[in-house]
Amino acid sequence: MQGMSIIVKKVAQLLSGLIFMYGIYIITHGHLTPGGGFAGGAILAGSLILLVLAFGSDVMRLQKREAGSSIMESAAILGFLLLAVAAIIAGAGIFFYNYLPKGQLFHLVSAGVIPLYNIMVGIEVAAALFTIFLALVIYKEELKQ
Amino acid sequence: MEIILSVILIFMILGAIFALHAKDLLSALVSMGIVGYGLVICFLLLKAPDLAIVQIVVETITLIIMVAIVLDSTRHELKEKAAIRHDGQSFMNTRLVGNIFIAVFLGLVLFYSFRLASAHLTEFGEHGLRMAGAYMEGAAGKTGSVNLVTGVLFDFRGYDTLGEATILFTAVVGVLTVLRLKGKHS
Amino acid sequence: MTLYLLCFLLFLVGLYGVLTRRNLIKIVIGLSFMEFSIFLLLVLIGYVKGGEAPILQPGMPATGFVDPLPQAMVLTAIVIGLATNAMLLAIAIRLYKKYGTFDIRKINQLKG
Amino acid sequence: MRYIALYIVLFGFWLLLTFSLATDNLIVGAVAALLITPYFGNYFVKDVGKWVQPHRYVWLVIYLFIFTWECIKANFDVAYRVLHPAMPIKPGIVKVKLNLKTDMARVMLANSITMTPGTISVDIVDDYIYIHWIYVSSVEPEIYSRKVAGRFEKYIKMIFE
Repeated sequence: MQGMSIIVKKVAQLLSGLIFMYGIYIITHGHLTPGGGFAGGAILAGSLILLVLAFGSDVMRLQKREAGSSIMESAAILGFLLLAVAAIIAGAGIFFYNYLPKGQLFHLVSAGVIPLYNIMVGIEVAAALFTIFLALVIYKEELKQ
Repeated sequence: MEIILSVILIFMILGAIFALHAKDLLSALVSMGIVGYGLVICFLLLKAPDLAIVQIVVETITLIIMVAIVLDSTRHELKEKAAIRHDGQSFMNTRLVGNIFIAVFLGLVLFYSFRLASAHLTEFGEHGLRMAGAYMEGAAGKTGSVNLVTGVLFDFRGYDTLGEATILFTAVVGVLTVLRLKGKHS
Repeated sequence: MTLYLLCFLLFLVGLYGVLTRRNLIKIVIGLSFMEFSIFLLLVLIGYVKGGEAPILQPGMPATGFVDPLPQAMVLTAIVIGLATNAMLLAIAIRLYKKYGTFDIRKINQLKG
Repeated sequence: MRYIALYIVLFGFWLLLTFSLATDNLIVGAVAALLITPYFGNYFVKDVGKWVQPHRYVWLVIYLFIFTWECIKANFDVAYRVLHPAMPIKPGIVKVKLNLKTDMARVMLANSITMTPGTISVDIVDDYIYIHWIYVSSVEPEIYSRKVAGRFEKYIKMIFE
């Protein structure tokens, strides 16, 4: 897949990192402000998709990235499950029990496990969307050959 | 409030009808964008900012995938379509009466079922869900989360989120399997 | 009640698209219209007149919110809708590679 | 060098977003910026050394005023052309030679031209920029280059080169 014109490339250079940071902000503040794992994960995937669309890349590199994001996705969903299972061991024996201390309201570190769940779901959604996009791009590239 | 929502919904319905009847797939996708972003405005008016954020990003990514990947390789499909429709003109007329009959019958059945179902709905703006009280009163104290939607999503209803994550995982595996052209070892 | 009726009309438009269109991409578009109408209906049911967004503010009373339960359910449903859309698109372009067309009736004729 | 610049930009963006100086907030922002700097550092702009030269910011402020003035003038021009009963438009695409050397300056010139009503930059190919213009007033390259791009070019040269 070849990239786009120099205007798109330069603007993507400047903005992709900031968009990624904004996604992280949405994820980590999911229990305080609107947003959360789903929205933030989609924003992270959007910034990665922007980079791929603007710069383009050859099939080999894309395949490597696809393998990486696929591994990330599996690891994130495994982490989500482990966090939920850990409640059985650490808490009152209830699946999905909020076993960490709640902390104070309106603080960033509060609400027990919910921020960790948010981060896991964010990684999972981002990696899933990026993998789907990369699979479609690789299919298209291989079809051309 | 109700009037604004109705107007936006009417625009969405018009956009949807145009999207289904557009000759060009690209204009169909742009009209689909009208419906999706109209939904974002409806969510904002209905005081659901979480949903608005998710919907606007998801809609954008869907449009990007459709335009950049699907349409890019299949644009020439559109030119064949007009010719086919021209041939089928006389063929359609003989069946037209039957089709209209079926459509009217289906519409009547669906509207009857809507009447039956809407008798159990409360008026717009009145709260009629029984479960909601338990999720709202003192929910911030129970979960520690200021955003009540996140609290419901990850604490009260964690199983649903787990199921959603599983569906997403399955969809990714399915996409990877369907689109694999060459095996790893060939 | 007019809002529920309009939602239902949007659902019917999507259903009409799924039943009558021949192009696979348009069928996917019709399916997503049906999804949209259901999302909107659920959020409409959860709305309370004069309610606030379900997010606490420091120093404000914790009452008078919109119902958070339908919103949380719709939040998962939107992402699931994206996943199913992606799956449908993948199958559609795979079919395009095999038969060279998106027309569903032609695909029916070209069995095998 | 560019990694450090990216880290500072990201951390500043985080502080602007959250707008609080609580300890946990700062720690989370620092860690997040540290995590994403290695990935996006390769893609960030190369010549960040220019960012610390103060005279460029002076020119930037001057340029903002000039740009606003040009924008207002172009707005009235386009409004006149739209409201006039005869619709005196003569659209066309012109090809302008660029005097700017760095990519960043070229991109900023293209963006400025697009932001001004009546002109849209279409593409940059080699040393030429292609611009769609609502009223092509002359076909001489020197005259239309000065009219479309020349008014911004010298200021952008001072800022970005």
